[in-house]
Amino acid sequence: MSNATATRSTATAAPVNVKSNARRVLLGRDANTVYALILVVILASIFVPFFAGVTTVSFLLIDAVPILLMAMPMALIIITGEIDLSVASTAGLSAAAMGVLFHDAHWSLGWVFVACLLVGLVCGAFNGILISTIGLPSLAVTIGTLALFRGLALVVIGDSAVADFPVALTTFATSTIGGTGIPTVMIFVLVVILIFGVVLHFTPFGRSLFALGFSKEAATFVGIHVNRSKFWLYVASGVVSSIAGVFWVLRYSSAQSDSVKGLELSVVAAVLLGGVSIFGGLGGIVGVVAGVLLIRTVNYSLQLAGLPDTVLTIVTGTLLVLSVIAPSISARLRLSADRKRSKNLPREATAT
Amino acid sequence: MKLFRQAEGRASTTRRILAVAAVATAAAVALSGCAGGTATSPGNAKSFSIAFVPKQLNNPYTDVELSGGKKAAAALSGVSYSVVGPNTASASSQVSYINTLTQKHTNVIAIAANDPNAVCSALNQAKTGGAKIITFDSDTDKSCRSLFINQVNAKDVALVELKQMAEQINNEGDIAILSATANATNQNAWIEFMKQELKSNPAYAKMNLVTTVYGNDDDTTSFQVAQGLLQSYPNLKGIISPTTVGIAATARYLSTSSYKGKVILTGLGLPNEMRQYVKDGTVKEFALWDPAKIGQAAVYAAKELVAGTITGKTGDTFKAGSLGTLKVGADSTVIVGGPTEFNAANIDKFNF
Amino acid sequence: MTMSQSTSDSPRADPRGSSESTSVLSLISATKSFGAVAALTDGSVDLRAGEIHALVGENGAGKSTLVKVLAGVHQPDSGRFLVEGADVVFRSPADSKTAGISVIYQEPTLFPDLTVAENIFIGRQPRGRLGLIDRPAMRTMARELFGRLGVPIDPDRIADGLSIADQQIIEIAKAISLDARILVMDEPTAALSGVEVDRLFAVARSLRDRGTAILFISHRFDEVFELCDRITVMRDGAFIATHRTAEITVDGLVREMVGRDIATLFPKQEAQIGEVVLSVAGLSRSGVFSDISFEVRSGEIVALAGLVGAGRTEVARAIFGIDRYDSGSVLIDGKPLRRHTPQAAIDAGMGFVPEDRRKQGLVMDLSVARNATLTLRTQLARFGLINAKEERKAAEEWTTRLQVKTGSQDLAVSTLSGGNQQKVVIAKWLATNPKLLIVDEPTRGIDVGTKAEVHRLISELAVRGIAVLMISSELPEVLGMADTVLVMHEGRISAALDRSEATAEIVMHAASASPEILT
Amino acid sequence: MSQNASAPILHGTTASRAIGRIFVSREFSVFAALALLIIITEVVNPRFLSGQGVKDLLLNSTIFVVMAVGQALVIITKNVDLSVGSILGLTAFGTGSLFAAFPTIPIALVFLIGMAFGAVLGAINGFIVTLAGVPALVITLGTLYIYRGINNAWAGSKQYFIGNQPAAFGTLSVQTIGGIPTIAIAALIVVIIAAIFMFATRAGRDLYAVGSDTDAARLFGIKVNSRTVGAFTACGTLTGLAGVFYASRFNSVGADTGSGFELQIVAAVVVGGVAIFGGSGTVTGAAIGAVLLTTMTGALAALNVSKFWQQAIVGVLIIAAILIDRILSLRTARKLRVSEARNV
Repeated sequence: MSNATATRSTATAAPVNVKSNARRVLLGRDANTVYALILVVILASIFVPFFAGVTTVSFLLIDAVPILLMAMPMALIIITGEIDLSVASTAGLSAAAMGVLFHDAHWSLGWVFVACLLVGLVCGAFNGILISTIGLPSLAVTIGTLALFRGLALVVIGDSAVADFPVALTTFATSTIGGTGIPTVMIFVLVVILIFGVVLHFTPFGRSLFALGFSKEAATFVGIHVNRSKFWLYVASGVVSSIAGVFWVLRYSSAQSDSVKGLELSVVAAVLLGGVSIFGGLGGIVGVVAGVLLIRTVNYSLQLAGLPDTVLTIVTGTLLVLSVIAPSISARLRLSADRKRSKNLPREATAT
Repeated sequence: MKLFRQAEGRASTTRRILAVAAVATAAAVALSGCAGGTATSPGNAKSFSIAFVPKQLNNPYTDVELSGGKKAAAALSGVSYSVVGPNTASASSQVSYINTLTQKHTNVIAIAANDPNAVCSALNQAKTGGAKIITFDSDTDKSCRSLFINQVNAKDVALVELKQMAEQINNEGDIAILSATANATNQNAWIEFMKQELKSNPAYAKMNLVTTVYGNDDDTTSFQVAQGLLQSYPNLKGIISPTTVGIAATARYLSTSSYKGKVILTGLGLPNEMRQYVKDGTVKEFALWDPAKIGQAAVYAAKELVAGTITGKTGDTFKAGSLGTLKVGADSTVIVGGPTEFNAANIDKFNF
Repeated sequence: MTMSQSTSDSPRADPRGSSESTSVLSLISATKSFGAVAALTDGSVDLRAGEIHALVGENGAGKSTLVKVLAGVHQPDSGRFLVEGADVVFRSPADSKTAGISVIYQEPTLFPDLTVAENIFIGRQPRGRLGLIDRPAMRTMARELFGRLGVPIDPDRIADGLSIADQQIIEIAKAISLDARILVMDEPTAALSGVEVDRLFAVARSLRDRGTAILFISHRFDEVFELCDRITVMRDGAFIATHRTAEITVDGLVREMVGRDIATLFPKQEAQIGEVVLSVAGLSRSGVFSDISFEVRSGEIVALAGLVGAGRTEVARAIFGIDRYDSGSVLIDGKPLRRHTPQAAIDAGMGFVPEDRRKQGLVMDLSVARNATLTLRTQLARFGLINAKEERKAAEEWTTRLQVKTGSQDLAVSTLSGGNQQKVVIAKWLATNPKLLIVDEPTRGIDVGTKAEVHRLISELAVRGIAVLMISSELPEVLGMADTVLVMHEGRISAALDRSEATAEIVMHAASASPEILT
Repeated sequence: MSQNASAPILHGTTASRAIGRIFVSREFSVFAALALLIIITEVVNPRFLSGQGVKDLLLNSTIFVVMAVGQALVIITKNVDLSVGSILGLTAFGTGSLFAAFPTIPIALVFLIGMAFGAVLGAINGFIVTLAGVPALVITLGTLYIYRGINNAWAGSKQYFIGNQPAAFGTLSVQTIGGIPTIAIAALIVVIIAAIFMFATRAGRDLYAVGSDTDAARLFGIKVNSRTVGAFTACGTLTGLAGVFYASRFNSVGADTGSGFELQIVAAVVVGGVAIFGGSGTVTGAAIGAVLLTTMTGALAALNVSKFWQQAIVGVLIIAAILIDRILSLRTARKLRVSEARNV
C-alpha cells in the first residue's frame, strides 16, 4: 500500500526540473525585462548615432529618476493587487507646496523639505485610509485623489511659478559624478531602490505582500495584517512621490501647479513592463528597475534619432499592451493545449 | 479587496521577452531609417545644423514660424534644419529634446521656452557642449541664451491691443484678458505693459481691467473660460486675448452667443483663423506680425553666431535676407518688425 | 482496492443497462480526472421521467462532479451520456439547458444587481412591442411562480441582500419556469428549514407528478426517505448501487456509503493524551453558531463532524481570530489570547490548515520553499532581514520530513499534486512548532493513496503531543482518526461522542438531527 | 427559515415602493445635487439662468453627456475605457478631414462615418480586452497612447477650423428648437435610447448580468465576450458621435483634441452612481453626472469661486460618490446579516 502510494505520488509531481541558483536567476521573471533592456541598448548603440556614450547615461538616467522613484512603491502596491494612480498628483502637490513655502512663506529649505515629505505622507495616508480601512476600490479612490491632489496643488500655488531656488541646489540636482555621466542623485535613488528591494525580497513584510496579492484569505490565515500592510504601502507611496516632486522642482528649477503632471501612466506602464502582474502576487524590484530603464531607453533613443513624439506615444502604448497581453495569451494557448493534463482542479467554468 | 480577478491561469513570461524584443527591434529598424540625416559635422563655419524646439508641435502659429525658418535654411546652402519638440506644451519634455540635441552636437538650438527657468540648465549644458542658443517667441532667462528673436517690441504689442480695444469701447468700461498659460513669458510681458499703460495713460482712466484668465492655449479650455468670463462679469465690455488660440476660441464662442457684437474682442490672431469672425462681425480688428519672419531671422542670426561674426551683444547687426539688416537691441533682443493690424478691409490680403 | 461493490442490494446492471423507455437521462461509466485527481471513476446514474431520484454519498464521493457533468460545466473524459435515449455531448452549460436539464446549485448564482424577476428570466425575458422587455408580464410571471412555491418575494427588488434561502427559492423558481424535463438539485435544502423544505417538497412532488425527472442530492436521510422514489449511492467517484427507497434502510445506506476497510486508510496510532491545550467555552456568534464548548488535549484528535453549513468552519475561524465572536472564551494553555487576531493565535501556538487549499492555504504562484516558510517569516529574520540560507534549510527540513514530492524547492507550489500541496500547508504549520493544529477538510480533493499519507501524518502529530482539531465531512475519516467526535447541527453541538461510542449511524443521525431516526 | 425573514420585503404597496425607490436611487441624489447647485448659483448670480446661460449649460454638457452614456455601458460590464479622449480626437479630426476632402458631403453622412469610425476604434478595445482576458484598464491605457499617437501622426500640425466647414454644420451646435439647442436635444435622444436599451432589452440586461457576476453570466449561457465587445463598440460609437459634435461646436480640431477627457468622463460616470466594479448604475445617472460636472465648472465661474478650486472639487465629488456607494452597500449587508440571524 505505502509503496504504491509513493510511486503514484512521484508520478503526480511536476516534471522534475532541477535548477541551480544561477539558472533560477537567469531564467526568472525579472530576467526577461533585463534581457529586453540589454537588447534595446545594443540595438540603439548600433543604429542610433551618438547613443553609445557617457552623455546618454547622464541624460537618460536623470530623466528616469522620478519614474524610478515612484515605481518602487507602485510595484509593491500592484503586487498586493491594488493600484495608485495619484502618485504624480501627490508629487505635484509637494512641488507646489515647496514653491509656496520657500518663496512666499520664506521657510528655510530644511523645513521646506520636511513639510513636503509631510504633504506626501498625508496624501498617502488619505489614500490608505480610504482603501484599507474603509475598503473602497483603489482604482476609483486614486482616480479621485488624482484630481483632488492636483486640484489642491492649483489651490496652493495658483498660476504662479517659483523659480528662485538656490543655484547650488539646482546645480546639484543635475550634476553628475565625475566623468561617469551618472547623475549624483542616482546615489540617493539607488538607496531608495535598495530599501524597497530589500523590503520586498528580504523581509517578512515583503514576503507577506506576495501572499496578500495572491489571496487576501491565504494571507490572513498566516497572520498577515492585510489592511495595515496596505495602509503603510500607500503612505510609502505618498512619501516617495513627494521626494520625486522635490527632485522635479530642483531639477527644472521651477515649481508649478502642473509639475510632474501625467507621469502616473508612465509609472504604471514601467512597472507592468517590469514583470509585475496586474493581478497581483508576482513581480520583482530588479524587473521594475529594468522596466523603467527599458521605457526610458526606447524613448530616449527614438528622441535622439529625431523621431517625433508621435512615434514615442505609439511605441509606449504598444509596449504596454503587449507586455500585458503576451503572457495572458500564451497562457491561454497553453491552457487550451493541455487542459486535459492540467495539474489542478480547474476553477469551475470560468475559462472561456 | 483585489483589484482585478484573473480569468485564467498564471502566465509564464517566456512570451513576454519575445514581445518586447519584437517591438524594440521594430523600433530600432524604424530609427535606423530615420537617423541617417541628423548627424552633422560640427565646427564647419559654412555648414551648420540648426534645430528648432517650438513650444509644441502641431500648432498652426508655430507652423507659420517654422515655415520661415525652413525657407531661410533652404536659401542658405549647407544648413541642416530640423524641428523637434513635444506634442503638448511642457517644459520637461522640451528638456529631453534639448538633451538629445546637445548629444548630437547640434550647432544652434532655437527654442520657444514653455518655462523661462525650467529649460535653462539643459540649455547651459548644450552651451557647454558648444551649441549656440537662440530663443524665439518666448524667452528664457537672459543668461541662458545668446539672442532672443522677438516678433515685436513687447510694449508696441500691448499698446496696439489697448488702442484697438479703447477705440471700440469709447475708452470706457470693464475689460478682461484671456491669456495662454500663466507662465508664458511673452504673454506676461504684454499683460504687464498693458497694466502699466492703463494706469499711466489718462485717456484710459475709465477703462477697468477686471481679471486675467488663462485658456492654456487649449481650444476647449479657452472656449469655456471665455464663457465663464462673460457670466461672471455681466458688465464686461471687451476681452483682449493676446494668444492666437485664445482669440479664436473666444471669437467662436461670441459668434454663436447673444454677446456677438456687444462684447468687443481684440488681441493677436492668425488671419486664416480669424477671417470668418471678421467677416461675420464678431471681431472688428485684431493684430499680429508675420510669424514666418521670426523663423527666418532666427536662421540668419544662427549663421552669424556660428561663424562668430556676431556674439549677440547689443549693437551687433546682421543681414537677414529679405528682412534686410537687423539690429540687436537691449537685452540681446532682436525685434523683427511691428505689428500688423487686420480688419475687414485688409484681411483677404494675408494668407497665414 | 476497497470493499467489493457486491454489497449492493440491486443488480449492478440495473441502472446502466436500463433501456426502459421511461429513462430520460442516463450517464454510464463516466470518468473525469483533474490532473492527478480522479474525481469520477465510474459515474453512473439513471433517471426516469416522473421520479425523484436521490443521489447520496460522502463528501468527495464524486456527486458534485457528476452534477457538473450533467450541467455541462465539465466534459467527461470517457463514458456514455444519453438524454431521451440519444447520445449527447455538452460543450457548455447552455447545451445542457437546451437539452432540458436544469441544475440548482447549493450556492445560488444570482446577479446581485438585477431584480428578482430578471434573475429568473435573464436572457429570455418576455418581450412586448418593439422587442422590448415586457416588465409587467415578467412581474406577473414571477408572481405566479412564487405563488406556486407559496413564497411571497417581491419580484421587483434587487437580489442583493436576499437571504441564501430566498436566493435558493429564486433558483428553484427559475428552474420551474424553464419547464425543465430534468431537474438536478444539489443539496437545495442545506440552507432551508421547516416551512420552506415542506414547500419545496410539495413543489417537487407536483413537478414529478407532471412527469419531470428530479435528481435530488442531500445528506439528510429523513428528506431522502420522505421524498425520493429511488436512491443511488456513490463512493470514491464510483457508482455503488441503486435502490428503491422502500427496499433499503438508513443503516444499509450508511454502510454502502462508508463501506470500506477503515483500518488501512486510517492508520491511527495510539497517542498519549495529556493536558488541556485548547479550551473553548460558550462561544457564540449571532446567526452563525451558539454556545460552543469543548476542550482539546495534547495528543488528542478532536473531530468536528456535521453537514456542510452546520457552522464547523465558522467556529474554527473564530477560534483562530479570523472572524469575531460575540461571546464566550478561547483559552490556550489556560490563558486567553492577547488579541483577537490570527497573529496572536499563531503566537500562542495555533496553526490552521484551511479547507480551501488553493485560495486560503497556499500562495500558488510562490515557490514550495516560500510557502513552507511563510509562517516562519518573522522568526527567520535577523535584524529585520530574512536569512535566505536559514529559509531554505527550514523549507528543506520540513518538506523532506513530510515527504513532499517536488522536483525543486523553487518550483511554484501550483505545480504539485493536491496531496503534496496539502503536505506543504501542513509543513508550514509544523515549522512553527504548534501546540494546536486545526485541520479543516484535510483530504478534500486528494486521491485515495495520498489521503492515507495525510492521515498518517495527522496521527503522528498527535503522537508527538500536538492537539489536533479536525473538521471533516467524511465519516470514515472522522471515525478512523478522532479520539473524540463532536457533531454539529445548525450552529450547535448536537452530540459529543467518545471514540468507542462513535459509529457512522450515530454521527450521521446527529448531523442531520432527524429526531425520529435518532431514537 | 421562518416567515418573518421575507416580511421586510413586503412593506407597502407596489406603487408607494416604486416612488420610494426613486427617492433613494442614486440618480435622484445626483439630480438633487445638480438642482441644488443650480439654485444656489442662480441666487448668487441671476445671470446664470439667463437664456444664454441655459443654452451654454446645455451645449457644454452635450459632448460629455454622450460620452458618459457610452462609458457607462462599458463600466456597467465591469470594464473601463480610458481611450475615449483619444477616440474623440480621432473622430473629431476625421470629421474635419472629411469636410476638407469632400466639401459638399451631406452632414448626415458625416455623422454616420464619424460614428462608424468610433465604433471600429471601440471594437478594437473590446476585442483586445476579451481576447487577452486582461483588465480593460491596462489595455485602454495602451490604446489611449496608441490612438493619440495615430491622431498626431495623421493630423500633424494640420488643424481644421470651423470656418473650413459648411456653415450649416457649424450652426448645428448653435441652432435651437424652442430655445433648446439642437445638439442638446440629440444628446437627450441618445440618453433616452440608451436608457431604454439598458432597461428594456435583453442585450441591455445582459450587460448588467455580465458586470454583476461574469462567471454566473457565462453559466447562464450569456455570450459574455460578444456582449463586452458590444459595450466597447457602443462606447466607441457614442464617442464618435461626440467627436462630430465637438467639430461642430468648437473652433478647431487637431492633433490633441480631447486629450485628458478620459478621467473627466470616468469621474462623471462614477459621480452619476455607476459602480466602478460593474453591475449597477444607469446611463441616466451617468448623464446627470456629466451635466453636474460640466455645470460645476460653469457654476464655480459664475459664483466667482477661484477656478483653482474646480479640479479639487471634482476630486472630492468622486471620492464622495464612492463613499456613498460603500455606505449604502454596508447598510444592505448589515440588513442581510440581521435577517439571516433571525433565521437561525
